[in-house]
This record gives sequence, C-alpha cells and structure tokens, in this order.
Amino acid sequence: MSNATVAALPASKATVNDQIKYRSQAVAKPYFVAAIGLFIGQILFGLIIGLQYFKGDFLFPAIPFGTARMVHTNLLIVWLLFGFMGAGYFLIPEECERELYSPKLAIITFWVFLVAGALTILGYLGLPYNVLAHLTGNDLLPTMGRGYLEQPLITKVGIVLVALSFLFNLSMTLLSGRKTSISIVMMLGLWGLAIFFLFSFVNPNNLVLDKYFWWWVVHLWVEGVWELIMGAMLAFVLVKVTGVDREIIEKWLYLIIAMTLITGIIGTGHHYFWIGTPGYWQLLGSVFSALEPVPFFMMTVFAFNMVKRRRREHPNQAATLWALGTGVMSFLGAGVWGFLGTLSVVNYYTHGTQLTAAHGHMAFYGAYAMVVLTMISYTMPLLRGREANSAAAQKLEKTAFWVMTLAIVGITLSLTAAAVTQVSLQRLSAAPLSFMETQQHIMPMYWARFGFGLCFFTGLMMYVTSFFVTGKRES
Amino acid sequence: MNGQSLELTAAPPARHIPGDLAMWCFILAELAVFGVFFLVYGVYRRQQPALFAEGQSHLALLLPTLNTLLLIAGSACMVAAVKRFALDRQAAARRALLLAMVFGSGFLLCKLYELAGKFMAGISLSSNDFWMFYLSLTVFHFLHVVLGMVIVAAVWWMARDGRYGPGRLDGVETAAAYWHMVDLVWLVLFALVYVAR
Amino acid sequence: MNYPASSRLWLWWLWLSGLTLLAALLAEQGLSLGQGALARLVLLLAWVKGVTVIEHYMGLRHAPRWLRLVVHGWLLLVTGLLMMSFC
Amino acid sequence: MSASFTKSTARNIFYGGSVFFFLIFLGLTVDTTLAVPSHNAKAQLTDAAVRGKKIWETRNCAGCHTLLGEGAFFAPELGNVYVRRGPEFIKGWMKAMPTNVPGRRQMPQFNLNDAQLDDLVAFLKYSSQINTNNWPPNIEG
Repeated sequence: MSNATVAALPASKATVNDQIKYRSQAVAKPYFVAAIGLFIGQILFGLIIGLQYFKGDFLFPAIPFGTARMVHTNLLIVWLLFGFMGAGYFLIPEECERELYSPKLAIITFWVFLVAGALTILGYLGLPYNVLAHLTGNDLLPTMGRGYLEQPLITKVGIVLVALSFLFNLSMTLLSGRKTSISIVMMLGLWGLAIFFLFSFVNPNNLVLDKYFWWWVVHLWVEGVWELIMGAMLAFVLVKVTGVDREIIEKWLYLIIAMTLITGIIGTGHHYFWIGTPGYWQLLGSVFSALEPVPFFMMTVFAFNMVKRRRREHPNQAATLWALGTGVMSFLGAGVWGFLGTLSVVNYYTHGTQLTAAHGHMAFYGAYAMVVLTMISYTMPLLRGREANSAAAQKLEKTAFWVMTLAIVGITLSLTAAAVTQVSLQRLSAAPLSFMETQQHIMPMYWARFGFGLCFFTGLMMYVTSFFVTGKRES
Repeated sequence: MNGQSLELTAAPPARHIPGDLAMWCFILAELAVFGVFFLVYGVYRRQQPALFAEGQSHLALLLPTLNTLLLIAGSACMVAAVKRFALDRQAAARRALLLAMVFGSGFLLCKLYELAGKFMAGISLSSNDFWMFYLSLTVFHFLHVVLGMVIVAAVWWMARDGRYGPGRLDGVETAAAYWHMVDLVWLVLFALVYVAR
Repeated sequence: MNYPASSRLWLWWLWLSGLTLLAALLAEQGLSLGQGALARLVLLLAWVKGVTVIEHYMGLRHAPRWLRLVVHGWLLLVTGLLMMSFC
Repeated sequence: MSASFTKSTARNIFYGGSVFFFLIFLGLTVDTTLAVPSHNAKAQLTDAAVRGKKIWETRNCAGCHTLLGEGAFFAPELGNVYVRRGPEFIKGWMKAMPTNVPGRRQMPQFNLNDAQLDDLVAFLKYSSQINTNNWPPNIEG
C-alpha cells in the first residue's frame, strides 16, 4: 500500500518534508488552500449583501440579494467542509500512526468536490434559480430552495458521494491503526455530519414537517455533530502545542462533548416554538437550550487551562492564539448570543429578526471558522516543511487574528443594535411599524456593519498575506 | 466497629468526592435541567392555579407514595452496597445491588400503570399546561430511573470478578451517586406535582 | 446486616419513609390547613428529606465544600422558590 | 481534595448520555409528527398549495424573506402576508416587480403566469393557517 500510494503524491513533498510524520498527510494541503480561497469568496459576497442592506439596488438585477446571500452561506458551508476534510486527512493518519488508506482517492475526492462546488456556484450566479432547479432534476425530488440546502439535487448527491469516499478513506485508516479518543470523536462527528445531511433529501409537502426535519440537518449539524469535530480538532492542536498529557485532554474532550449533546439534542426544540409544532416545545426547548452555553463555557476554561499547564513552549504561537480565540469566541457567539434569544418568552419577540443574524455571524466565526483556522495555523507550516512560521509571518497572522475577531465583534454588536431597534419598533411598539419602515430606522446600524465587514476583509487579506511573508525562522 | 467501617463513619482525613468527577458534572447538569423544569412549573402554576389544582385532583396519592418509598429503599440499598464492598463482603454487596434493582423495577411498574391510565384517558402532552408538565416531568424522570437501573445493572454485572473492594469503590460510588440524584429529584417532584395543592 | 454502620443507614431509611408517609397523610386530610399552607409544608418536608439524602446517602458530608454548596444550594433554591410561589 | 476523574467514565457518560437524549428526542419526534395534523387542523394543504410550495422553493423566496420567521431577514415576513395584504395585493405586487426606485431594495420579476400566481397565493394562505402558537406578535410580522 504505502509505496504505491505515496508515489501518487507530488515528489517534492514526499522527499523533503521531515516535519510531517506521514507523507500522506500532505493531501491536507490542497484542502486548506481551497478552504481559504472559498473563505475569501464568502466574504466578498458578504460585502455585497451587506451593501445591499442599505443600497438596495446595488448590482440589481445582475446579482439579486437572494442569490448573493445563497452564495455567501453556501460558500461558508463548503469552505468549512473543506477545512474539516483537510483536518481529517491530517489528523487521522497522525493519530492512527499510519499512512492514509488511499492518498490518491483523497486527491480525486478533492478535485471532484472543488469542481462540483464551483459549478454549483456558477449555476447560482449564471442561471435563474428555477431554471437551475429544472435542469438539475429538482422535479424528480424537490429539495432546493430551503436555507443552506439550496444546492441542486445532483450537487447534494455529489456531496453524499464525496463524503462517503472521504469517510471510507479515513475509516479504513482508523480501523487498521491506533485508536485514540481524539480520532474516534473526530470520526463520530464526521459520520454524524454525513448521516444528518441525508435529511436534506427529506422535504415533506407539509410545511411544518418540512421545517421540523430541516433542522435535523441545520441544528443537529451546528449544535450537535459539528461540535464533536470542533472539539476533536481543538483537542488535537492543544495536545500538540501544549504538550499536556493526552489522557487529561481526552477526558475533558469527552466530558465537553457529552454536555454538548445532552443539552443540544433536545435543545433543537428552541427552533420548534412557532413553526406549527405543539406548544410543549416552548417548555422543552427553553429548558434544554438554556443549558447549551455550559459546554461552550467548559470549552473556554478547558483551552485556557491546558495552555496554562503547558509543558513546552511551542514555536507556533499563532496556533495557540487561534485555539484560545476559538474557546472565547465560540462561548460568546454560540453560548452568550445564542442564549440571548433562546428562551421562548424572549424568542417570541426576537424570532426572525437581526438578532438571529448577529448570533449566526459570531457563532459561525467563533466556533467553526476559527477552529478550522486554528487547524490551518498549526498544520500549514508543517505541511510547508517547517515547525512554525517566521516571527514576522506569525506577527502578521496574529494581527490578522485580532482584526478579524474584533471586526466580527463589531458586526455582531451592530446587528444586535439593529435587532433591538427592530424588535422595539416592529414587535413591541403599541403602533407597530411595517417591516420596511422599520428597516429605514436601522440604516445606520447597517452602515456600521458594512464598515466592520470591510475591516474583516482587511484582516482576511492580512491573514492571506501572512502565508507569503518570509523572514528569519524562529529558532 | 472494626477499622474499615470506622473509616466510613468517622470523618476521613481528606475531603472526598464520592464517585467520579465526570459523573458529578453529569449529575449537576441533570439537576440544573430538573431545577429549571420545577421553577418553570412554579411560574405556570402560579399563573393558572385553578387549572393545576383541577389536574392534580385527578392524581391518586397511593401509587406515588408507594413509589417514593420504593425509591428511598432503593437508595438505602445502594448505600448498603457501597458499605459492603468497602468491607469486601462481595456476595452481600451484590445482593444489595440486586435488591436496589428490584425496588427500581417496582417503581417502574407502578409508574407504568399510572401513566397507562393517563394515556387511556386520552391525556397527552398537548392536553393542557398541567398535563404537559405532569407528563414531561414524570416521563423524563421515569427514563432516568431506567438509566439508573442500567448503570446499577452494569455495576452488578462487572462486580462478578471482585473488581470493587476496599479502596476500589469509584465505580460503585459513581453508580450510587447517580441513583441518589434520581431519588433526590423524585422527592421534589413528588411533593410538587402530586402533593402540593 | 450485622455490622454497626448499617443500623444507622436503616434508621435514615425509616426517617425518610416516615416523612413520606407523613406528607401523604397530611395531603389526605389537609383540607383544614390554610391556602397554600399544605403545599409549603410538603415542600418543607421535601427539603428535609433532600438534605438527608444529600448528606447521608450521597455522602456529601465528606465532600469538598464547593460540591456540598452547589447541591444543597440547588435544593434550597428550588424548594425555597417553589414554597414562595405558593404564598 | 481527592477525586477520581477517569477517561472511561467520561466516555461512558458521553455515549450513554447521547444515546439517552437522542432516544428521548426520537420519542418526542414521533409525538410531534402525530400531533401536527390536529394541532394544525385549520391549515388546508390543497394541491394548489403544494404546487405553490414548489414555486416558493424554486424562486428562492427564502433567500430574502422569512416564512414563519425562518429564512433571510432582508424582506418582510410572509407567513401572515395573506392576512396582512390579501390575495389580490400579493398577485399585483408580484407582477409590478421590480419597482426600480433608486436605492430601494429590489425584488426580481419572476414572470409567473396567473395559474402559478394562484398556486403561490394558495401556499401563502396555507402558511397563514398554520397554528404558530400566536406568533408573530402582531400583523406586521
């Protein structure tokens, strides 16, 4: 196996890089590069829709808001998936202490996924959505047109096939290698991701049930199995950069993800308050989701504790900063901002307002974007043949961290202010204003959000630049 | 009193958490869930006292009282089991675990009978606020008793090879702590839902 | 059950069972009590029983202070607030 | 302070707790699925409404609007638009798009024929009949 498959890798990487333990880990690199590329695309479309919020006819009719938003959210999902897959291809061989089952398959999977993803985005931008739906077989099995699941049927099938190839590759690696808790949790998360994605094919005519099972993908992803992936990635990096005993990190990992699922599974109920489901969900959803911040808080405490108890000074300080940032920002975004609107008595007024957008931005960035960036920050120097980047590159990367993170805080606060205005004028007021009238009162907040969006883009450009900064290596 | 039981009754030199810390995290999470549940019940009951009183009037006291006695007896058996393992009285300890499961099964049977009656009467989670609380609290607690029994059964099964003994009590203490939590929650649930009118 | 420590265990068992029966009896003839008084009394009994379970069954007598505080605090908070809700 | 904290216990709690709560969630899902028809007894899911739902989906309406509070937050809530505006207004509005008012948010022209517009209206009527436990707080959504 090993010689034949390793030969499939670019020769230069297979011969010169002594920083990675298993040559096949190098397949992670194109995944991470693609992830960052798509991330840039996501932010560009984010800027377009951020601008359309106050300059409504910007780029109309070439790129209507709905199309640009779909590209924004779909690119987010796809680049995170690329990040998870790259992380899987790097982490699993290292944890299992053996080469990847088939590096060749991993490279094929990469190109299939990238081309399919690009074609889908081009389809969104180049064709009217209903034409795209018609051409791609939506009439056979209607699955399109629901938030985050806008992909054409053939793309969805493609995602399933890519996921299966990926999971097959990693599972075969795991089965014949060392089984650590980190790799098992990672695999559970990835399998869960694939399994719950199957509910994207479930689209009952009954709108209530449609929405009910739509959350089986969306909620059980981001507040369920993705957190296993996130926990495993964070634990992996912490083991590496702190040198703390694996046993300690792994038992905390189990405890944290236990709390995540104990609160998060029935916590799905906080989406079932007003969509035509029975009233008891208001009780169950509120009770369980009130406790959902607990695992995120534990994650923060865990990350800081492990770094405090570190037994080595890893030269890659940027990766440590990203890891700590993930702990804090996921708690703020998913824990605190999630809690703000989660109780049914509050949610009655905040449901479907900009508060959801505020929470969504900080939670997706704080939990998932940051954990992928943590992983990239730790692994990319290794994949490029050095233990850590030069001091100058790390300095720029850390600056990018702060610019992006503070920009997201700014976006979140702007949108929260927008939500407060929206709720008071449109929902609580004795003489409620219409939606569009209310929006006129929120314009300054949308301007501010766009400004912070530009800051975020600047930070992202600094981040990308840091990959090209050379300079003296840290000794 | 021999030396080993002295260790159990006199204050030990170091503060000791009975059972595994991970289990205590779980227990605290469960207590938080039940605590929030109880308090929300309190708020709802205060808003519609007549509805809750009417609902409660359909609850007989005999079975739940018997159930409370059964759970308390089960808890006592768990304490006895821990003590017996501490004294290395393996057979007696496993008997106590078995007895705890017998009491637990009794609880489950009585509860099933009670719930079956309610379902036959056409009561569901959507009937009204009282029945929503009654069913979600009692069924949720019922499932905790089932889980507690699974844990005790696992300990009973693993105790065959004598792995629990003096100084090796973590597994039993962990199971016992969970059982006592289920008991503790029931004491409040019993008072609140069945008796307090 | 021929060792000394166990007799105390069964005494606690008797105590808890007795309080349970007392609560049930009070409820059966509680009509003479005032508005909400029975409820508060029963919740008080639940608190007493809970304290017993925490201290003697869970064995938190010997546990670190933080854990005792949290569990006793939980019980006091829940039963206390519920008693107030019946005022 | 002495306390044991073992990986195996943490792992068992993870597996046991996840399975336990997922089973409860499955049970609740069965109850909900069974209760949805009677909870929404007033909602008429006609053939026209089903066709309208496909139009709703294939025009990516949720890319700008919310429906029962879910979707995008760029344009008004449409779960109760049937009640707020009525069928004729909805059809006229769809035909009049885009407004081309400079600086205003623009809605595309979807070129739906009269039958499709009727189906879409039927779907929005159905949506407005869903028992949302009294959400939204007022007619403005």
